Amino acid sequence: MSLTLTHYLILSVILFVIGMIGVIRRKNLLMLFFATEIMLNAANVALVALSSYIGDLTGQLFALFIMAIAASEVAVGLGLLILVYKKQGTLDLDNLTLLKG
Amino acid sequence: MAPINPVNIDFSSLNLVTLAPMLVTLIGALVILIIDLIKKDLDKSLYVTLTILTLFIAVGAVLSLNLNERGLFDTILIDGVAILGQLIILIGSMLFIPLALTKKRFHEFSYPEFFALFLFMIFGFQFMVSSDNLILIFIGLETASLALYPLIAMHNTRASIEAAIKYFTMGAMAAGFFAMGAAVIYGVTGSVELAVVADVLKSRMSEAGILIPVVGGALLLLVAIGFKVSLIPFHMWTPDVYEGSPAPLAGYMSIIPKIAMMVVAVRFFNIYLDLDIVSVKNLIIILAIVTATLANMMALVQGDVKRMLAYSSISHAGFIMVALALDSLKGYSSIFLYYGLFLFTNLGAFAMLWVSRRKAKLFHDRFHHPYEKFAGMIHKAPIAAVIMAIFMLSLAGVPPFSLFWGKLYVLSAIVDKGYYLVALIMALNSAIAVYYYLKLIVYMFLKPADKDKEEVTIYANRALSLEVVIGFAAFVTITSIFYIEPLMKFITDLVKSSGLV
Amino acid sequence: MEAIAFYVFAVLITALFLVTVFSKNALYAMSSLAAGMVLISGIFFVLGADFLGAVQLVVYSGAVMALYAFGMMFFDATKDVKEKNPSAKTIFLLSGASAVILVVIFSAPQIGRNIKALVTGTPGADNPHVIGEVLFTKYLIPFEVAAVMLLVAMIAGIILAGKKMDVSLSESEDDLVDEASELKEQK
Amino acid sequence: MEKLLYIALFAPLVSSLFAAIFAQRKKMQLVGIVASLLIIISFLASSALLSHLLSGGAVVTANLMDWIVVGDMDVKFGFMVDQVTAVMMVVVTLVSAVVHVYSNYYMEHDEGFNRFFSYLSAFVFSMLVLVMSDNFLGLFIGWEGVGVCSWLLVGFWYYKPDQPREVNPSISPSWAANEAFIMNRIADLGLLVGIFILYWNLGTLTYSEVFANLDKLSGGLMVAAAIALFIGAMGKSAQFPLHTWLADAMEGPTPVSALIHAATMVTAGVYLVIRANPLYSQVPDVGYFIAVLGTFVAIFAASMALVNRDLKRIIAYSTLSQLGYMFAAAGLGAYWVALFHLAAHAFFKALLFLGAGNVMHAMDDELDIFKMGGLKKVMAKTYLYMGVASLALAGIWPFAGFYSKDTILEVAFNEHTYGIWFVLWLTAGLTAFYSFRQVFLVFEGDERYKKYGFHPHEAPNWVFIALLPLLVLAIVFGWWKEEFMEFVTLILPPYEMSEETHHVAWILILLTSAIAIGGIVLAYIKYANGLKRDPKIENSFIYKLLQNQYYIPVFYDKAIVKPYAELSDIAWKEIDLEMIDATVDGIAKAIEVTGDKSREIQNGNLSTYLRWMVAGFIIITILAVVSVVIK
Amino acid sequence: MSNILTVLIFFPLVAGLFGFLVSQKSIRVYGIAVAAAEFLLSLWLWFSFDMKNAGMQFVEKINIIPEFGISYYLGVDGISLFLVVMTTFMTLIGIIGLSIKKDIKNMIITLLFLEVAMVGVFVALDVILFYIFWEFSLVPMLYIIGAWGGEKRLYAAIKFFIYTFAGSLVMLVGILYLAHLYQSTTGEWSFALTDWYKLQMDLDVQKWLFWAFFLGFAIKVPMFPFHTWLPYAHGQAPTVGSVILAAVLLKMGTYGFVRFSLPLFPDASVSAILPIAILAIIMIIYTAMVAFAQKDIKQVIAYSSISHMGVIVLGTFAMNVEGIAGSIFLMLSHGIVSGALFLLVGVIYDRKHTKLMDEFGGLAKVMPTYATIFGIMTMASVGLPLTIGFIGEYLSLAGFYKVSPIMTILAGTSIILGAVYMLAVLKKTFFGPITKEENKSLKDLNAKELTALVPLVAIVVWLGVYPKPVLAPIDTSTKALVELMHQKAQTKEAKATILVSKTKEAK
Repeated sequence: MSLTLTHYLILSVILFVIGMIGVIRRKNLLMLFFATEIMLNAANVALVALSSYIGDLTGQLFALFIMAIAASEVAVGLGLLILVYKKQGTLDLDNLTLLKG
Repeated sequence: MAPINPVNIDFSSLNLVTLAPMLVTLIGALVILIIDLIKKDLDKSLYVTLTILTLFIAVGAVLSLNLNERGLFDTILIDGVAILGQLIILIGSMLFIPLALTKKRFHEFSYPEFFALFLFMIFGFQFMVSSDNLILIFIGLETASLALYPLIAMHNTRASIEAAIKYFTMGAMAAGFFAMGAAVIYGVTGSVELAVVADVLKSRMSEAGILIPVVGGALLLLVAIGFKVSLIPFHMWTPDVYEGSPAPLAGYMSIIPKIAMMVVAVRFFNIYLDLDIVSVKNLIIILAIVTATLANMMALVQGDVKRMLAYSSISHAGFIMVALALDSLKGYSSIFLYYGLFLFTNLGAFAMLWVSRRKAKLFHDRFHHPYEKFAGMIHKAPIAAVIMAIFMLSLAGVPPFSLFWGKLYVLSAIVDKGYYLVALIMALNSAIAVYYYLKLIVYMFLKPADKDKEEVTIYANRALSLEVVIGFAAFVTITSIFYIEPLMKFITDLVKSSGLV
Repeated sequence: MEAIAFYVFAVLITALFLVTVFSKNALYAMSSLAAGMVLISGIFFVLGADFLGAVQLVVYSGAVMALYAFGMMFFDATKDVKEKNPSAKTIFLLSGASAVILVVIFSAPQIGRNIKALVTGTPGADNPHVIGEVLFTKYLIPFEVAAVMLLVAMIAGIILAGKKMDVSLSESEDDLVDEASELKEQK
Repeated sequence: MEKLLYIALFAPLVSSLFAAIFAQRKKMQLVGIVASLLIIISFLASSALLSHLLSGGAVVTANLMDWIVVGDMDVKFGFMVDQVTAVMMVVVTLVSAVVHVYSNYYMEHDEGFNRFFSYLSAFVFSMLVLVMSDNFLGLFIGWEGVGVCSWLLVGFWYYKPDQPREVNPSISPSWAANEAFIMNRIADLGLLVGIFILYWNLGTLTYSEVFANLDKLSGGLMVAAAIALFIGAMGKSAQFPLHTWLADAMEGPTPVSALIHAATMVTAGVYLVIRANPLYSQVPDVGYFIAVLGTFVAIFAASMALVNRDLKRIIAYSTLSQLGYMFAAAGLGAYWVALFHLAAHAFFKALLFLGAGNVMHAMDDELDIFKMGGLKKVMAKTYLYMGVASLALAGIWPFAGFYSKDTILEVAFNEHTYGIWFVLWLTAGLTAFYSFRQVFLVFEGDERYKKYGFHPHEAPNWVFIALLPLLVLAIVFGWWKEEFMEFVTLILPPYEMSEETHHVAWILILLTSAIAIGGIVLAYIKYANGLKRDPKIENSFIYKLLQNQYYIPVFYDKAIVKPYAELSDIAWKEIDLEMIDATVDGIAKAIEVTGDKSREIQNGNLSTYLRWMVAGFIIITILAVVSVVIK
Repeated sequence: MSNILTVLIFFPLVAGLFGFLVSQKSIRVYGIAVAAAEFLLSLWLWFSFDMKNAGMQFVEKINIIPEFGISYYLGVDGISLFLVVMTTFMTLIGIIGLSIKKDIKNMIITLLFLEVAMVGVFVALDVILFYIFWEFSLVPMLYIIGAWGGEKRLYAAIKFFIYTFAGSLVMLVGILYLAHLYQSTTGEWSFALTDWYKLQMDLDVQKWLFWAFFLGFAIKVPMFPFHTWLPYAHGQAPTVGSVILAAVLLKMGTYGFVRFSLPLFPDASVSAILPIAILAIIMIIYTAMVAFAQKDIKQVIAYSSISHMGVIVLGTFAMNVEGIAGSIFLMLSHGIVSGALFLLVGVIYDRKHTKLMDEFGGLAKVMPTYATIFGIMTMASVGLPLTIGFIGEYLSLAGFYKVSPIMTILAGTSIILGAVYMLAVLKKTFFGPITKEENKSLKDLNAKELTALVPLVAIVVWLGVYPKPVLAPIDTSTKALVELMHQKAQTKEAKATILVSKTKEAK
């Protein structure tokens, strides 16, 4: 049984779904952000695998930029989290329900 | 190890001029940052004017661009749609930024960085609309979004921080979908450049089962696009974020990020529509109908004007989305016409709310702009009431105000393509919508103010620059009949040159 | 060989990320996330994307995890988090359905086949070389924009976490703010 | 001649407008005088026109101006005075003139004196338009105009309150006025439909053109047109079942009853049938139906008059009954006879009413004849006038009624419609009986009025002089039967009795006279010596039935008026508010509820939002798949 | 003055804007002066109108959006001429009769703006322009009802606005489709009505479009069962609002039928006769009954308006000159009469602040002039010959008789039922004894009210006796209209039903 592209892609899907589960399950914002990282990484796996199988570099570059995006998101996200924590004293998103309806 | 060949690139082939508008905004942002570094405690009016000047130059740069040029290794694409997108973005931003000069002081405007971030955000949007490369689009999108989140949070109220968090989190998830979608597209075509994608797809359409990944990629991307242009059910951040943001920013968000994403959507879905992939087309139409209708109904029951306007802008987005699915010149043109007109009217309406903003919430525990606040406005501030009413009527699509023309063109485009039922539903949606717009008019004109609040002035935040913006917006809204013809011609020519149809 | 590496990595990554997603302890979650990220770079190496593997290691295990760790110290997240997680049924349903859809999409045989490679760089050059080549030609502009993005993120992070956000101008009346700043100056 | 025509037509209008100027002022004698003079002028002009025609002059026509000119419809204010019109004009203006003069007396203490003359003159104008028009739509103007004037005049004392039917069978003047107007409107619809039929099939509404082209009408259409027009006539002439308004209309001032509800307006229906004789001659079946209905009404109304105690209502029923005679004649094709009876009836019935007016005036508007009696002592002249009129009505030789009524009976016999003849003959007896029952109860017998504290007085002499023309005509008009026939048959179809009828004519006359005299004698026996009430008879079913007008008004009330009101209420409350409007509001409500429900998903919790995003992805996938599958 | 129509439209607009400068105290006189000037302008239009010419006159055409075929295109013919004159006249009368004290300045300016929209609707020949005025007319009316109305004024105002707005949006889709059709047939965009008249359409298309337009117009008319907004609007509106609403705004709907539905879709119109006639008959009978059940005088008149509008609709769909011309005339007469009746109701409402009939009785004694004018208007309302009300009603019914005698008889019950409810009003309000002490001191009409009412009485009588000056141009243009329809008709049935001149053949 040789390894095919599909294997990698399925791995990517699995990781993506795991990330998604984290995003929709987590109530702690910090840990929710972990899950978003997983989702982006899943995409990276797919892109790199595709890139490698096609022999085209675009996928790898895409993944590279996604990493940059992920890093930036972390910075901004953490800034927001610190702000929330300072103001509310908690990171639980169940406490963020002022705006609704 | 293989030797690295020197890369020789003809400088003129880069076509650097295509980058000019973006460079202008970038330089503007950097200048602001540098000025801040050199001297603190400069007044915000300086930054406002600097920003406007930057944008002004950027508009000039956009207008001097040549049509249908690519630059910088084909990552930049300046076609008609890109120019239209950039113009709307820049003009909208120019209209927005004077709103910082309010009577009251609000937190965000005390940062010079606010203006820098604002320009960075525009920079991001500019790349989104001026590229057909998914990577650049994605980076532009994230640059803009990551600048936008702090802009919201910097208002520094509980609501604004909550709004920023919600927007950010959902945005992160949408980014994940975007990346996955792009991966699928890349997997099927080997490219992330939409022009190439279109060509490859065309040649592969005959393969059996090709539709599964092709449509699947579109679905994943649609989540990200739907999130940004707030299509139901990806809209849920919209009302909360608008409510949490200061009014002008909410108004701004109802247009500029949406038009940027709309341009991407036009570029992307155009491939599908050209290939005659019915499921995507139907999907867009269904989503548009649901968005327009359901958002309308939810707007109906709101107690806060800003929240109502948030839902109404969702509904408007749904309305325009139909035009996207038509794949006709008129359809695409009317998207830009509609947004161009919507820009003034909606931003005007939000600016009216902004003028009435005060720090304490006198009228409601939670809302800054509950309907009750505007009761008896015709007596307190008659001209303002009339202008607000005009904005509302325009949003409702009552002729002869500007959005009527937008509505007319969109509906006409729908009818031209034979979607009579869709046109009918969309038209009737306006009838639902008119109720909540009227509600505000009713409060302003027909209901007396609360006894104990009769003396409370509505316009706590009034300032000249706000009045100028509102006046200009009102002027544009009222006199639409005189410029629709050249405007539409301008738009149509540009759209036509983009080769979408 | 490649297959074994793949399966080992895949199983480990999946397991680690599951821990990240389900663990009640933020520290565990973060640690497993970091470990998973490191292992993903292994996948990249397996796929021959050496450069990316390296970047992955640097960016995630280095930068991202450092940031998170820093943040966690701030939040005092050593103790278990209490979450009122929504019913497992909904999550299972949503994620299950999404998984099925995504698997169908990604396992389509057309993906990755019959595709002409468009961006290859100098043939025969090793991975970091070609990446560099393409990055600084074709993807020069995205690269620059990404730089701006990082700048934006930096500014945003600084502002949002900054002290100036502690007192909100938007919520206190102007005259009070003025008084406060006057007092400050006098001191 | 045209000038005369216009003078005759417009003098009453001028009179009306003149009076209208002062309508809200206090009584001005001048108004009464001017109005009366103008009506007399109109009468003189009419007479001049009549004499013009009598002397063999041509039919006078005049076109005032265009009225409705649309499409192919070209209706002018066109007038025409031919023999029939001239007779009608003279009758109308004569009676009107008398009534106007009389009203100066009758209304002398009424605060609405000026207003009254305005209305009354307006009526005369409308009536003249009705008879003088040369087309159906012009006739319709007058037709509606007299209806309105009748409405105004019946409701003249509008301020009187409503009373239960048991106290006042007419409820109130305003009620009676409305009833009259609405019932007439029902019939007017018929007339209008008749006009439509004629217009669409003949393209014109002018009499001469319509009648010249009648052969273009198919048989069915002709019947339809005849019936439709007759329905119009039924309303105006109060034929069964649209008769109830006439008795109730007695709520108006007595001169009004005399002029409108006896002499002129109610005969408009007969006039219409006479005018449309070319049409009715072509459809004998319809004619026969008219005759039968007329005959029925004759006896039906007479029967109600037998037991009534109301001075004016008795006369009103007799009017109804006599109108039945006229229709019987017209229906049988004897148009000139109908016209003859119409004219004769106008004179003696107006006289009778005006006499009754004197009595009422004397009795402070008391109408119950049981409360009168023995008035001949104070009101001898009135007794004489009313007596003559009653004799004429009863058809006693040599009074006018004798000639006209007898001729009708002859016609009925001549047509071999013996049933009709018999009923009419019987009615003649009843007529004589109730007329004289009334006369005797009022003027003869014990002076019951004293018991009720009345102080009757006779009217001034000039009133009787004013009534003299009517008195004279009630006596002598019948003598001109032959001349009349010759004159009007210039345009009306001649009606010749068969030989056979000629032979038995004298028997018929005898029979009729006998039953009439019998009636009078019976009345004399029963009532001349005072009122003897027999509770057994009065409580009998038939008596009650007759007294309550066969319970028809009650029936209308219960079967039409009340259900209509109830149905209207249901239509408003149950259908309009509860169903139609509720549906509209329900749609709005449903939209709002949907909005309210769907915003519940917007619960503010980020987790929910994120889950919806995932769900959204699933949903759009399903939608995409479905839209492919469906296709 | 060939651009008189532009002047007619924009003079009130300019005057309204200048009105803001006039002080509250003097605004009334200003309003009357402006409205009078406008009325005189419309009279000028009438007098310089060529009665012989059946086509459009005073045509102005300026392209606004040539690419999309939208133009500023105005013109009048005999059909619209008098609607314009009536609009300016009733606005004048309404302003003269104004009895409002609160915010009178806003009221007068609003009325002037409303006049702009109303005149615009009747003279616009470009469909988009028509639609603009059509929609815009809602706004001032919303304000009038909402600001000066009764207790439930907000509900009434919003209901009025949304209901009519919804209907016209459906029409808008129809308009756009028609434009598309025109474009695909001729290759050019045009919204000019006169261009559209030339368009031949398939039967199916016609039917869909017909019903789309129908909905827009029917709600405005308002036809059963879309009528429920009207009683609320009338019930809550101030007097002048009701006057304008009944006199002019409702006519827009029936005008739409004549101007759009019939000539654009002759075949569909013919095939729709039956359902529309049934609706119209229900309207006539049913609303007459509902009117009878009302306790509030104004509601009676409101429902009676619906009933009369039923006759107008019926006449319109008679498809012959008599019927259509009659219905147009009836539009005018109903405008005058119902306007006058609403003014009259306003008179007692001003005095007693109630419109319930039970509160009155015997008013004829204390307010004789008032009672007289009310009586005259009642008679006009029930269609007495020689009043303005008769001619239109008669012609409409006569016209429809050609289509269906039975239905005409059913519809003809309007003359009976109309009398029933109107006379009931008279009886309850004016007749009988005065039961309420406070009514004994009610004042009769004052000079202001007389100034508003007497001209109406004069017109009622004048046009009842001599309608020719009005009827002749209507006739001319209607003939042309019917001719056009006849020419355009494709089906045999339609050809047979649309009668240019039937009786001439009979002769």
